[in-house]
Amino acid sequence: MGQIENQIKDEVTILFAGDSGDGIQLTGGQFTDTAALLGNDISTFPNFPAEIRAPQGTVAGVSGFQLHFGSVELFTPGDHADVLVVMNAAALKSNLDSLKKGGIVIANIAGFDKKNLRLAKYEDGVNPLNDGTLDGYKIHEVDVTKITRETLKESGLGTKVVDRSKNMFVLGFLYWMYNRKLDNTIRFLEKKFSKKPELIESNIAVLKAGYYYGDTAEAIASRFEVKPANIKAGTYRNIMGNEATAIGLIAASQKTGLNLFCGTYPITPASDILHFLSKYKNFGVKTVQAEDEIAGICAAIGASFGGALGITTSSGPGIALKGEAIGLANIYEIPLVIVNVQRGGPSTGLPTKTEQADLFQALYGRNGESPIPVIAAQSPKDCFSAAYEACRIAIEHMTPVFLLTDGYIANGSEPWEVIKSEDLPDIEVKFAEPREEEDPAFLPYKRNEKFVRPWAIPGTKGLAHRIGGLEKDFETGNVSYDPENHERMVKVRQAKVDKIADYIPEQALDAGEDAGDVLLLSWGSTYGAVKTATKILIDEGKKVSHAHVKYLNPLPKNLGELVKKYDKVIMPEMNNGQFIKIIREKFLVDAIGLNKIKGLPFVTEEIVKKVNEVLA
Amino acid sequence: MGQIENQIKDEVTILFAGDSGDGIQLTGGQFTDTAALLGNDISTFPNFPAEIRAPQGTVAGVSGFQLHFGSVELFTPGDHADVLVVMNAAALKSNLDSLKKGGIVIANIAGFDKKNLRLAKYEDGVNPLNDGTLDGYKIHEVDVTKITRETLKESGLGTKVVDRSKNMFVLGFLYWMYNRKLDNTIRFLEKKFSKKPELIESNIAVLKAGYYYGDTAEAIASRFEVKPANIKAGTYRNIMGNEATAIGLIAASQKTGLNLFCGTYPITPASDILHFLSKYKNFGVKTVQAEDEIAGICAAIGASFGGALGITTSSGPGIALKGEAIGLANIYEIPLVIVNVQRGGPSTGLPTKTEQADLFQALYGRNGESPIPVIAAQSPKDCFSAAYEACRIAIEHMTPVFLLTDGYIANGSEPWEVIKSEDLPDIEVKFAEPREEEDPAFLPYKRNEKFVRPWAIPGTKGLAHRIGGLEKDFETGNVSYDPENHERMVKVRQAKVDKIADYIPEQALDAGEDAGDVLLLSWGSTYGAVKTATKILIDEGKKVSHAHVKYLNPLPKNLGELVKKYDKVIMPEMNNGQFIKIIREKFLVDAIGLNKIKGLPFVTEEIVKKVNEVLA
Amino acid sequence: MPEVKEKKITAKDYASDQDVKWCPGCGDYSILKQVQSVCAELALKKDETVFISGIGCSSRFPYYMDTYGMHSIHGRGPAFVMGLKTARPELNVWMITGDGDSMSIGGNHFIHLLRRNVDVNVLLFNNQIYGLTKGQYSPTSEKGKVTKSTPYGSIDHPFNPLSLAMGAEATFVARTMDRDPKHMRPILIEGEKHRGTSLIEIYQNCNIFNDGAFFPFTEKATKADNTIFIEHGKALVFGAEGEKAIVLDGFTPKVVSISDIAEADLWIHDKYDRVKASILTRFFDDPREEGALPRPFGIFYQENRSVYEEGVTAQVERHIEEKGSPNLDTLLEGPNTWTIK
Amino acid sequence: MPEVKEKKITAKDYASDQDVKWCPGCGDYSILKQVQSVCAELALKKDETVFISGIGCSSRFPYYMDTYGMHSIHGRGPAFVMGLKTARPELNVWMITGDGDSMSIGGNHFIHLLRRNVDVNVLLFNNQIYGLTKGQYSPTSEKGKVTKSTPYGSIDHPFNPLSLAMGAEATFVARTMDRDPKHMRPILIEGEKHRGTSLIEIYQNCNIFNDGAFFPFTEKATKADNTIFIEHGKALVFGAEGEKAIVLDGFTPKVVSISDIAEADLWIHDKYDRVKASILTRFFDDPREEGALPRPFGIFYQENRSVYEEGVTAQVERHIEEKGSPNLDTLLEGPNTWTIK
Ligand SMILES: Cc1ncc(C[n+]2csc(CCOP(=O)(O)OP(=O)(O)O)c2C)c(N)n1
Ligand SMILES: Cc1ncc(C[n+]2csc(CCOP(=O)(O)OP(=O)(O)O)c2C)c(N)n1
Ligand code: SF4
Ligand code: SF4
Ligand SMILES: [Mg+2]
Ligand SMILES: [Mg+2]
Repeated sequence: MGQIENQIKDEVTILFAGDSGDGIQLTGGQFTDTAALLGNDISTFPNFPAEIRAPQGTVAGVSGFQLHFGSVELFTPGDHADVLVVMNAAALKSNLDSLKKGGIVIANIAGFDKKNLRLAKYEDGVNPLNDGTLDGYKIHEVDVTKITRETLKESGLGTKVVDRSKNMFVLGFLYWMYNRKLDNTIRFLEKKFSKKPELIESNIAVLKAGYYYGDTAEAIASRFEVKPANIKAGTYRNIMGNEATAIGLIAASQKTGLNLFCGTYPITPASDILHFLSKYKNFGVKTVQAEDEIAGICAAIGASFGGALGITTSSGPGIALKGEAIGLANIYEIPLVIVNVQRGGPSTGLPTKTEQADLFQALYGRNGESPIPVIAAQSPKDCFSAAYEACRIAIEHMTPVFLLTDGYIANGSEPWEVIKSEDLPDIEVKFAEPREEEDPAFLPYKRNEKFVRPWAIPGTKGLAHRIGGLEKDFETGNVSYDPENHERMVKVRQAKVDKIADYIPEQALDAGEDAGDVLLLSWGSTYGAVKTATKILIDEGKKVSHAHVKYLNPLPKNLGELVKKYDKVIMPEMNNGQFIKIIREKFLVDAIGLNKIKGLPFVTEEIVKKVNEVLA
Repeated sequence: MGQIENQIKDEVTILFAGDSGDGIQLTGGQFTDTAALLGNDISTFPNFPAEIRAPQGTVAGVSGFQLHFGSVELFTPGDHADVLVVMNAAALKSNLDSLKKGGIVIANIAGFDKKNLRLAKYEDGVNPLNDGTLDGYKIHEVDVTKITRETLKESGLGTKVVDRSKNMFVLGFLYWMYNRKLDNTIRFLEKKFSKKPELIESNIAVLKAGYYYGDTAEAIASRFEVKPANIKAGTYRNIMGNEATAIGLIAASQKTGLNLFCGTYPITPASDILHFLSKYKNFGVKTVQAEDEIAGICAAIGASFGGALGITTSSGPGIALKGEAIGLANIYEIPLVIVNVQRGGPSTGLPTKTEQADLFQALYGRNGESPIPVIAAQSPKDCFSAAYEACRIAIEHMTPVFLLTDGYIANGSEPWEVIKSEDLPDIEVKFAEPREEEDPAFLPYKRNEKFVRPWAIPGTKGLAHRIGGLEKDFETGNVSYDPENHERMVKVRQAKVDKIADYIPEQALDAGEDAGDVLLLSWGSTYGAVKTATKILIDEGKKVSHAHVKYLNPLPKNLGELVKKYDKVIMPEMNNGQFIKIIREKFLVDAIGLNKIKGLPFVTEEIVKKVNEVLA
Repeated sequence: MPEVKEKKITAKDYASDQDVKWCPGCGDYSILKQVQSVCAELALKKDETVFISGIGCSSRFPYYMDTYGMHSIHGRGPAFVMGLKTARPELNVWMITGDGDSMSIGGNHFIHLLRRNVDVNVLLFNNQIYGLTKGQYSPTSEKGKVTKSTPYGSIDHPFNPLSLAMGAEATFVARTMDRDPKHMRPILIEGEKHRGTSLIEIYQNCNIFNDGAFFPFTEKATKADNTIFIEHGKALVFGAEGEKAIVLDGFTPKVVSISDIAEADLWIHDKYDRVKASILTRFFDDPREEGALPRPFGIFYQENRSVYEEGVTAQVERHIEEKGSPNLDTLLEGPNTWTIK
Repeated sequence: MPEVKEKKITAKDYASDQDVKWCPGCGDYSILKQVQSVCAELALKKDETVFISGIGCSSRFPYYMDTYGMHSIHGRGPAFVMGLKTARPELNVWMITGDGDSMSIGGNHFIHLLRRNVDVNVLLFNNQIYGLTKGQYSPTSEKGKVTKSTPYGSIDHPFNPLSLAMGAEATFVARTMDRDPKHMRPILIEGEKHRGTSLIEIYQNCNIFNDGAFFPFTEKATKADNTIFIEHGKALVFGAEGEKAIVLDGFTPKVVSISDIAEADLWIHDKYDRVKASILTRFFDDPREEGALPRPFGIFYQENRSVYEEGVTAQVERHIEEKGSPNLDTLLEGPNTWTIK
């Protein structure tokens, strides 16, 4: 057979799919790390089933990991896969849609036996590998299970253990396909199994078997090379969104010298923030897994009252429970960061899927006039700066702050240029000073030029004072039922939040001219897809610009001016239209929504298509 | 002295004020009933202190009852009082602002002794009765306490008991002033004290003493007469808002034959709905005072699942706790009425004061896309029809429905023409029919032309099915993680709510031409003040119209068209601007807000003033 | 005339058409099977039976029963039960909950359900872990437990669910385990028969995140020495050969060799005795510790107390008797009217 | 050199400048007075003391103390306490709650506080009614109670707060009453000394909505026969002349005449004995009933168990010892980096 061709590619998307038990996430993670270390730009998107271990072999049990890597800058995990790796029939069934026309399928044929076909609910006698389903794709079948077992037949390990390493075969094979070295993964295996040397050996053996299989099997005509990306010089690491959020919070606490206190309750997809934070006790981080979300936030408020940096994390249904306490934090005027890793709703909804439908809940989900700043992260690494910035605003403006991320970026990962602690922006913390008896009375609600009241913590001499949820006097903070005072307080709480606009950057364009036919106005995790789409449209010569809003409340001061310079404003959101309502209301522009509510992120082409429709 | 004049008045506002323990609410209530029985139109506004019994004599402890009665139609309890009755110095201090220039003050001088002046925080030696404070008013001083004691000195009753009847003196005196008969109150006393005949006697004696005092004391120059109002012939009763809500709910349950189940938790100012409902057990009404608001709503959902009419009632902070469960009811698609008697916020806020700041909470206060119909009541009696209509929509459209009232109309009262049960609109209830084994499978989420799914209650043969908070398949209702299905479900839940617009009346004008300079667009309890203001403005020749929106979600289909016909749209709200955001966003009109956030209802002149400013 | 025999109902008839999606090997399967089989044994009417749950792996249970069902929100199951039973007292209601669902977020509803004594069978699947959210510790996890959220070990002193239930006025308190279906069945049946809230704690193995938490009690090698099966009217004896017994030394329970004591001195289990039942719920030692008391399984306590929803219904009925049938027109009219002509 | 004597701190020093706004005659006044006076007696530092409450009449308490304070939201006091104490273990924290606040909406936080054993003094003002919302029944109201929300009498079986606390792993359980300041003071002091959650239930008269609920225990004519004051190491005797005693007949407590029994047979109160303390919490009869057991007042139970926030702090400290001081740059860098040139 012919020689193996070596094709150079700018970017490649691989989608690994298999049973929850197949080690798909680990495989994807390893390939990601290796690609990153080689200097590719990367973007990943894991996709979990809702069940812990849904019955093996079924569509419900399929776990996926999509990885986009390239020698060019990337902002999404890829619209469609170039290569789809499937460990069983169910994985093929549920992921074939995501494969590019003409793409490569690598199928573990052991996963297409009668039993697996039945579990995947193919009709009797039908096998997608040979019934024409895959016409137009390049199929490569391997009996991964068999080869793995053969590789390890001398190892003395049980079948169960042996079978568990079959993901290494796939990984080795893909390393071969994409001209990668094995050392990073070998190092990883050595560390992971340091206490079980027999597993180091066996896994490396299978990894190599996969690699050599590429060399010897003659079925694959091409290998591919993806050169290092031409990205800014510097030191990089790979980071997941939830991890970035956790690190951002810790960084803010370290930078300010405040102890971090996180009061929370587990919920998908936010739990990992707790898991990360709870590891860093030596940073003075205290995490409390409370009895419920209400206790979590109330504990965080209690800690903030005591002078800690109070944090609470959750997802939609848990945030719903916090509404009353958020109102209290609002009237207490105390620092607090509320992280909502959004997921599909309403109600329990789609716990493992992504969505942006909790913006209104953040803005309005409690009784009375209770304005709260809202910041949204735009990508896995941006979770760091968004979290850090949320802390800054909470502390400097004495207010609860909402940080919105979502399942997509929380579990996704991308390279992140390592930042030095000294390069982090300053955050000003000032506790109220002790007071002697002869000093004038302490006024806990007297405001500074930012309309911010003092943070007076227990243990400070002479500042004993009481705060509560009843309306309070404008300066003393004592309970006040006075009608004029109430209106004044409602207005000043609003003014305090509005004033933050003076302390955040003006809205910049991400791409395009500062006037034109279409402005794509996005927020949150749609960033990558919209950015990529804008690039395509501009390259096509369209007069399209892109602005991405990070500060959802208060809005950047120049935003109204900015949006009015375009003929049309298109607002992609993974919800039924929320931020668009704010823009329409505030600026009276007839913005057009582009809404996707499928528990999945936008793909670039959906955005390109919409813009072209509007332009037509 | 000269003869006592008898003036005819179209309308009069009396404000009774005194200590919480002074029987102010009872006095006001009696005068109201008597005026109503005579055929006056009336409107009342009680105003309680936040404490149960704040220290006697202090401003914090003042309780007020404002009563507006007239021979013309009335829609508010009056902007300013013609007569202010004060039982002590604190009552004068905190209510003088509400008295018309030149109005009458009736003061119990026993309440202006040194102790009371001090408690009311007047400076030493200052007495507002004689320091010029009341210049320009007509003052009438009576030593109510002394006369009461003298009247009853032979009664053998203790001083405490005697003093408690001093409100009857005031009532008697006002009956005299306004030419009223005593019989209604005498009948009331006979009933109230049927088990303590000595109290019947003593109270009647003091009541009469007050009346005769008017006859004999020569200080008051005029008596007044307010003729019966020229209102529609019919049988009337007096009704408070919370009572009207309760009766509306019971009426809907009786009319449909569904049992009423109310799961709730006490909170001011909503508790009275529970108190009323719990009395009507013979109507099959079951009330559960649950352990908290969450349990209250969940119990109501459970009852609805069982085929009852599930209701939950609360106020702002309690509603905040219900967000997660409301989301569940939304995805369950099950009838449920959520009553929010709004009060001053945020947080605990001003529990006994009124506000309209929970509209956004009703619309958006939960995670995910979770649209819910919202109806607002406009006056005490309108609470009946709004509650009834909320039940109709909940049942016919299988959805949770928000009913918004507020502290102002919940505690206020007005006459209400008695409606016959047969005249109540029909409400269609259809439980899904039993199914035999051979019948096609039951599809719990299959929708009718209104996009409404069947209500299949336990105990029905062959309809066993499961519902849950996870996203469900479009027809079977089984758990579905399918991306397309999710989007379809989000859209159809929205479409179902939007569709309700086909089953509600189009928006009508309350007054004015169907185009013009200004449209006053109001909702909820501002109705009376806006209506009265509009009348004044139209009488002045201004091109002003008034539309009052009862259905806040979905909006009446013609509303957009309607608002666009006016040069300016002014939207009065007792919040910092909420409904206005909806109108601006939906119709892109530059509506102007008129906002009052003082825990108090609008007075007419505030609205007139604003319109004149805008017109200027 | 020959009797027409109805087709005998079987456990399978209670299985819904949905695929069961717990992890292979999960203890939940065994409980599902026993419940279905008990339903068949008691021939419960599918159309009049409702399973209600909160959120958690265990709380997926209702989807697998071919009865009416509500999978609700986390921790609030008892409130849905209370509402449904109050509205429809004639229904047969079961509640499924986990240790996180009932002891953590739902603790308050749980204790209020018990004090109200709503007539429902509560199956508390205790796996001492949060399964569905992938392995955080729960309020029943032992102190020091290393989990995803407690990488250096948990600090909280755990609840003893049955002891808490006793303090919360429970009227039926029992414990069984996933791996002993023969023991589970009669407990389920007694629970179903009890009028009021029947609390049945079921030790359930989560083989993914907390495998073996109960092995000392469930596995052959250790079971006999670490467990004691209590039955009303029977002595507290245990051990492979029934060779050990529990006696009270004052108020302190002690393990003795059965040969060392007179029959009259044996502790005879009396499920109606609150104090003794309370002591039994306090048999809660770590089985790995020296001198640990065996863990009891069976019905600890039972009390006959009025049922909440019956009280509500009785009040409605009494009120109708006293006040007569409702007349909507009278209500609409109110106590005081006047007429304008 | 003469010692400079500091001005002696008095109860008044702990009073804030706010007017106290409870109803005249409310039992809350007496409790406020005792707390202020105990603060003075123990010379608690105002600047290091925090009073935290939920919502209710009783929960207005912090406004009246010249210390730091949080009036929070209904039922959630324990969570604020847990957060504050975990962040700042050195502070002296008191929690004020009502029977609605702690037993109804806040029941879950309450029991979790107890099991975690956060070091806080919890004063539970039990007036068996919702005061602030003007008179609905509470979870401690007796069955059949007629209130605004139960015009035909309540149906729910009430909680026994101390029994619930025992079931929830409380480490300090006591009861006192508003009308016996002499009894209240030492209990408050003992509670303050206890390390862990000190639960002190205080019977408090709401003279507006539930006047006299505790008169059988608090008023002279009936007090002696209806109450028993328990003290560690002392016999359970009561009655105007100390003429009656409690003994246990098996597990059943009985009232006997002191002259009828030998001293050795007296029940000596042992606050460290969980079983006996549990039995004592079950002395919960309606005093108007024939043969009612007297209601105990005093410290029922005390246990020395590790304190939650200390565990958290210890873990942090141990971790710093093991891993060294935090280095933010290392954290930012993560385990794996690569460099692009
Ligand atoms: C309001 C809310 N908070 C948190 C969650 C996330 N959550 C789902 S199940 C669960 C705990 C499950 O533990 P358990 O009740 O013991 O059930 P198991 O899975 O172990 O059977 C949590 C925290 C949720 N679904 N809703
Ligand atoms: C979330 C919420 N629900 C309800 C209320 C209304 N509320 C205030 S205090 C209270 C109960 C008070 O009873 P208790 O705790 O016994 O205190 P007390 O007034 O008797 O001292 C209630 C229901 C509230 N403020 N917040
Ligand atoms: S995670 Fe544990 S409890 Fe949940 S299904 Fe799997 S084994 Fe069962
Ligand atoms: S209502 Fe009762 S508890 Fe509240 S302040 Fe008045 S007397 Fe005290
Ligand atoms: Mg569990
Ligand atoms: Mg109370």
